[in-house]
Amino acid sequence: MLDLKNVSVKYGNFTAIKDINIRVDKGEIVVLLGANGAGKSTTFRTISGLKTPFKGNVLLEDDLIDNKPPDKIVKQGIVQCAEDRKLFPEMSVQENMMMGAYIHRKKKNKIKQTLKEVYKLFPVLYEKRKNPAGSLSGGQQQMLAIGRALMSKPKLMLLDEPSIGLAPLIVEQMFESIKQINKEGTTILLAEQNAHAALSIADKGYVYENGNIVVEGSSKELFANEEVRKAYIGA
Amino acid sequence: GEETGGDGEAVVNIGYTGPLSGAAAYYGENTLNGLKMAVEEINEEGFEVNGTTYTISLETLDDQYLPNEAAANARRLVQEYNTPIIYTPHSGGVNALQVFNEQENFIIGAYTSEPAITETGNTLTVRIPPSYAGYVEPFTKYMMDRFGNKLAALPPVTQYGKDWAEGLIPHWEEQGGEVVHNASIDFSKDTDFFTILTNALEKDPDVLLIGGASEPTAKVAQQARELGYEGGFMIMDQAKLDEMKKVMGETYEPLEGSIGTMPLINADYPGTDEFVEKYREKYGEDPGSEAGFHYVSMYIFVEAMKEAGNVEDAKVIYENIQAGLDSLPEDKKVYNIPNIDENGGFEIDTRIAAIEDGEIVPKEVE
Amino acid sequence: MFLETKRLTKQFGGLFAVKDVDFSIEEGKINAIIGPNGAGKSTFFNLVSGLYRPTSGQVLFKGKDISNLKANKVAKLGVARTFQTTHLFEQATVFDNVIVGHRLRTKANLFDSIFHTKRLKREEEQCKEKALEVLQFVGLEHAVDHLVANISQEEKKRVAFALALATDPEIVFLDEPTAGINPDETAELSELIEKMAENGLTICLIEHKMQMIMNLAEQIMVLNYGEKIAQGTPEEINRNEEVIKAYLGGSTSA
Amino acid sequence: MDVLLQQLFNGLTIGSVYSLVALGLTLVYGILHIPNFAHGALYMVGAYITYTIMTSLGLHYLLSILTSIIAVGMISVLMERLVFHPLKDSTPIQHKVAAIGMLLFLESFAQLIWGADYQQMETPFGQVIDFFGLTVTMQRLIIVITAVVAMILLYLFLKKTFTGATIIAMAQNREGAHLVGINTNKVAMLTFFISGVLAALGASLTSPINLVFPSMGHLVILKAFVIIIIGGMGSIPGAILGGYIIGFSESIGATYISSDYSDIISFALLVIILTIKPQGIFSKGGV
Amino acid sequence: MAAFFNKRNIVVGFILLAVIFPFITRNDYFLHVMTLAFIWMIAVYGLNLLAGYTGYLSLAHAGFFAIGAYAFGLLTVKAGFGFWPAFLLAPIITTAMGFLIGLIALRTKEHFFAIYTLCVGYIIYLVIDKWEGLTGGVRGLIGIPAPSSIGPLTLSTPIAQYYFVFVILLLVIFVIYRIIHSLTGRTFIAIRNSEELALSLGISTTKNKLISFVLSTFFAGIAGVLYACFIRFIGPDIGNLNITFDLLTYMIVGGIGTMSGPIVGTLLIVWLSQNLQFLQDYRMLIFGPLLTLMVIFSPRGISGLFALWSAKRTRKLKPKTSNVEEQA
Ligand SMILES: Nc1ncnc2c1ncn2[C@@H]1O[C@H](COP(=O)(O)OP(=O)(O)OP(=O)(O)O)[C@@H](O)[C@H]1O
Ligand SMILES: Nc1ncnc2c1ncn2[C@@H]1O[C@H](COP(=O)(O)OP(=O)(O)OP(=O)(O)O)[C@@H](O)[C@H]1O
Ligand SMILES: CC(C)C[C@H](N)C(=O)O
Ligand SMILES: [Mg+2]
Ligand SMILES: [Mg+2]
Repeated sequence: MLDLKNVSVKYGNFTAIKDINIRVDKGEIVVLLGANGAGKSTTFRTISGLKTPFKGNVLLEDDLIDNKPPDKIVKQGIVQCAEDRKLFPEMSVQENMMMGAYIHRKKKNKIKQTLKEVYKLFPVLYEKRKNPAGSLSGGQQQMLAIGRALMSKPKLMLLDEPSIGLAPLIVEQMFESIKQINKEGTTILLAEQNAHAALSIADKGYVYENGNIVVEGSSKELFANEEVRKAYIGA
Repeated sequence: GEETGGDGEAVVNIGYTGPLSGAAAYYGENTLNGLKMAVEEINEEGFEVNGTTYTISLETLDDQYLPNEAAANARRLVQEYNTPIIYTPHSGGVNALQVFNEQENFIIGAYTSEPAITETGNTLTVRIPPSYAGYVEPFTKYMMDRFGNKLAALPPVTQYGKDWAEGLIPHWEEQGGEVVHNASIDFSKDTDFFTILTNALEKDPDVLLIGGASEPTAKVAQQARELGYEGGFMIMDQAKLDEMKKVMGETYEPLEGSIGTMPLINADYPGTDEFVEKYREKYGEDPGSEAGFHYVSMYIFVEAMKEAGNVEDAKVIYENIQAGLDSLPEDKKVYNIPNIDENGGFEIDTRIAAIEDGEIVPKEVE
Repeated sequence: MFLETKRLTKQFGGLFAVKDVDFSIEEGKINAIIGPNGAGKSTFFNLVSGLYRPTSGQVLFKGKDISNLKANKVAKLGVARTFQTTHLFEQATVFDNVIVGHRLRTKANLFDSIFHTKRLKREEEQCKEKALEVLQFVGLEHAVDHLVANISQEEKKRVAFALALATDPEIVFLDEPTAGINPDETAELSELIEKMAENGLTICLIEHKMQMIMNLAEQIMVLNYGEKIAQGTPEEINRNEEVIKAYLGGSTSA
Repeated sequence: MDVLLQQLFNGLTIGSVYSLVALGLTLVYGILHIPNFAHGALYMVGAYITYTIMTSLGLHYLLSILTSIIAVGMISVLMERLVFHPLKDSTPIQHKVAAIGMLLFLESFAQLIWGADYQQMETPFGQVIDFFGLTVTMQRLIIVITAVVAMILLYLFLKKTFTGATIIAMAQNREGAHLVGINTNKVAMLTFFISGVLAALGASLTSPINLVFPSMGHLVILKAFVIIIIGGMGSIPGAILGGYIIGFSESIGATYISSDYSDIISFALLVIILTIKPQGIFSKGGV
Repeated sequence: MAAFFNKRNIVVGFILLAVIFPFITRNDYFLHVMTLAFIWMIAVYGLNLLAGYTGYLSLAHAGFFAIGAYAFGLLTVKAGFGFWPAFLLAPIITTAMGFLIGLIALRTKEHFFAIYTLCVGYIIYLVIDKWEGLTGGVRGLIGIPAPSSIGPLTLSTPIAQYYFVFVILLLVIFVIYRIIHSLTGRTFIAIRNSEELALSLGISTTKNKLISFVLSTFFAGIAGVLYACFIRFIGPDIGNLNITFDLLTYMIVGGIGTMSGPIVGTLLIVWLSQNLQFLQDYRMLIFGPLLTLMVIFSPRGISGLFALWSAKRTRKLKPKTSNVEEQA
């Protein structure tokens, strides 16, 4: 479904990712692991069209997307839930959600339907639907960010460290939700520091180091890999 | 200002600095149009001084109605083009030029009705239009007779406007009038005159003193009428009744009871008709008095140069202006100017007009 | 206590970015602050270094209340800091960037500048020497004349250190000094931090890199939603249930 | 008492115009963080275009306004594309200087095309209505009503439509807007378009009560800046409220303080406000 | 080629050219224009110190220029001061006003600062315009004395005045150069770079910003005084926003934050305007877009372009340490 072929990305003179190859198949959950600054978010930004690769190609269902603007990419069904959430702080929760459905704005009924579904997934959001997004707690904001992304009914959802700043209980719920969303047909590419939890729900993973992918394999393989265990899972 | 052109003809440079951009540009252009027309006519044949035939080259610079710019321009005109005469159509510019015109030896062709400029003792200033001092009396009399003695003064915030009001007010009060309101209007800053007019009309005046460029002055009058004002307008000489009429929608009706200067097109000096006709043909519109005055003054200066036998020395030319006036051909007399007074002001019989029953009616001046 | 905060609180609108934090830093040691993103760590730094005024509570430096001093006054007392995002002057050389770091120890004023007085010359010399000294200390002597725009991420971090050191501080606050730096270079920067401590400086740093923190820090404070949830040695923190739950991760034991 | 009432109405008229102009300015500032000094020039161009269409094509006043606001909207969009878009990663000083450059250009351009003289714009709504001593001309009534309607429409557009919401969304988080699939270039252009429309509308409405000339935008734009700072830069209700505050304080100030100093009043107001609150009164804390 | 254009040669060349200019020029008018250009340069240097080196764009600059001119005018014309006492006192008055205004204005930042100063500038203009009792309002001030002689040196001829202004300009440039290339200048640049960082480095940003602001008003004041005694007639319009915009144009075209920018920009634009007199009313048709294009394509102005060019040249020879004035 999604293919990154020999992608390199630069910030000025600094190469943040080098010659990366990633493949995500339909229906999968794929996880990106790696330390801070390894290049995970950069990969996401590149897929979303916020950055243009300096080298290499990004393909969505054999369609070249690396030179398309972000809005076109969203229309093609890739939506990102960014690391720092990027919510609209002064708009209400519901308005944020509606903006998430921007690309479907003509289909009012369908939006209502999706909205219901998302509220079912995150009931807190329903309770808070009239509050400005900026007033939510970190965890709630994270849910809102995911909820907003879901509103566009993506084929492929990019989740950049969704567990950041969340209490463990919520983290568990979150991973449950991700599994749920995936079951309902959305392919997921996930970046996580919480490697254990992430690998538990993922089909396969890639491990980043300094902008390179150093290890890749199925979740089982990664769990089994001594280095990966030591560096990211501990013990 | 003597230069020998390619074909053996000599050239006299005459300078002009006035507003060619900014809020007063239209006014500036009108003054310049008069000069240009005269120069073109004169250059057809050239004029002879001491056996040499001269043509005129008009050097113009923009000063945006700013005195300091006028001063800078004048320096440039003298130093670069050696102009014995420099025109400027605003009193601020005249004041600024008077600082150094004697030292640099050039005549100021002062197109301003400000009487003060001829009272400073400057020996090289020629005031072209009549001083507004001449309007104070007849205007006051007409207004008091027709409307009453409560005056609200709303002059424009130019030096000219303020001085005008200050010249009028003492006379008005001497005649038993009362000034119920006095505030100036800034045409370049106020978007709407209602506020200022509401305050003026609150005092229930019989007469409003207004003036400045014709178009905004007309707007002030119009809005005063909208606010229910029924008294008369005393219109300072810069604004022209005929130009105001255009803004009013080609009617004098809202200006009923106004008194102001006689529009040039309605005047009957010997050269007026011919001038108006030529001007219409050339510029496609009616000439205002500024065009007329500039036109005639250019001829006067040329006559003065001929009489003086000199095209360079401002002092000598200046001394011969009276002679020039005397030898001015009848058909160039767009205005009738018999004399120049000892301070350098042209003595012109002031013609004023009032609007009565929607018509321009000439008024006598004693 | 060397530097101490008492019930330190900072509110942004309704949000408590830092709430009732009591923390004390021991002289000559390496202290660390950890916690999830948005926990209030940088805000805490901003409070201590005088960039923000606390909503309530106090900051004491060597017994003196500095809570309401402006940042420049705080710096003069010997408190230096780096920022999470380095703002260096990209188009100038490393050397030119660092020179101004010692400005606070000089007295030359406008008069001196215009008349090129002896004092100015002496102090300029002093600033230059200082700059060279600290650049040497952080291991950048080779890059003194390079444009900042042309040096690596890691070198930029070192320049930021050098700037802080040029102020002649007694305590240095480092906000994520190794963010975006690879493990090898991180190790080198850790060494530099240790070297600073060995030279008698007190250090307080924010980091997300647990391995590094655990090796480096002698004392750790954990913030969560603005509140201090734990404080102690690395071992203690590692065992602390609440910390594991809030930050280190419930299911994994680091 | 009558004067007070009349002056309140005068303040309402002029305040409506100020609000319209300030709205466009604040919209652009809110989204793109550009203090568009050229906005006053758009105002002036708007008046000239309406005037030209009326006189040369003989179109009805209202139709001319319609054409003019679209044309100025386009010019505004062009300005975004050619000037501000290439500068999107530049420093604030560069934005300001670029905007000033455009201002100087447009003014000079207007003089080249239309001359420096005053132009008179006719209005079919010259009727004077007198209610109990209060003088209201039809034109002024139209100014107030149109301004209020335009503001309500803008409010509804921003609040109730998806396209409008994108403008607000982008003002709050540019990248966030990207991520939900909004074409931020389009939104920037749309914003500039609306801003141009509002400027041209304000100018076309006031021109019949005054005149059209190249420097007509100067003071209006300065005051619009005062307004959006008072109202909080980027705040829509702030701009509307600020417009009326300035409108009223001018007309009342001219009556009870001094008409010579009425212009100073609004600037002094600003200086006082910024002296007390350097971030403006309606701004939220923080940086 | 590049070696020939080293800094010292350029400076010496500039001074020499300026010194012999009166002997090569065709007429007094050019001398007049040049003298005026020098006066503008002084004001632009002031603006550049604040906007270019400290990062604060003041749009009240013409206001301070006018304060200087009016202070001088009023002292000589109305208060009966002699030329020299007034010449010294007027910049001091301007600076005092600058100090008071700076205290308040500098509480704001970026756009707020620009707009705040825009309004302050406008208020200054309005006050001069309306306070007729003091300033003469629209009538302006007439009869301001020309520079009086210093001992045997008379300053009444255009050439003498030209040299007089030129000497003051050189002094100003020298002072600015000293400031920029000293600890004070580094401090300003640090503030422009990042106020937060500067603060945490122990720099009192409040004090230094104020110093920079006050200095900039001081130079505006000197320029105003020179203008007043050179033109000898002043009106409120010298405080108008247009003048600020002109100064801004000179600075941006020449190169903001560069030592040579004010000279290059002012000379270029002033002489260009002289030669574009035929389209004088439409000058801005060219200068407006020029300003905008400059900002888009060469944010450092002509001096920046030149620096880039010569840096490219010299890089081939040896790696060069940057100069403060060529920094971003
Ligand atoms: N806008 C930027 N400009 C310059 N460098 C950047 C920028 N954004 C990221 N980088 C650098 O690119 C590298 C990769 O960053 P990235 O954000 O992709 O890492 P990450 O793996 O997502 O880390 P984290 O776990 O902290 O989110 C880092 O070294 C970072 O410093
Ligand atoms: N100037 C400010 N105005 C309003 N809120 C702020 C401000 N600065 C910080 N905050 C908020 O305060 C909280 C704490 O922020 P802070 O930057 O201190 O977090 P942090 O612990 O440093 O996080 P990180 O690890 O991501 O750097 C966050 O919710 C942040 O959004
Ligand atoms: C009526 C005109 C002769 C007056 C001229 N506008 C002036 O400023 O003096
Ligand atoms: Mg990341
Ligand atoms: Mg932080």
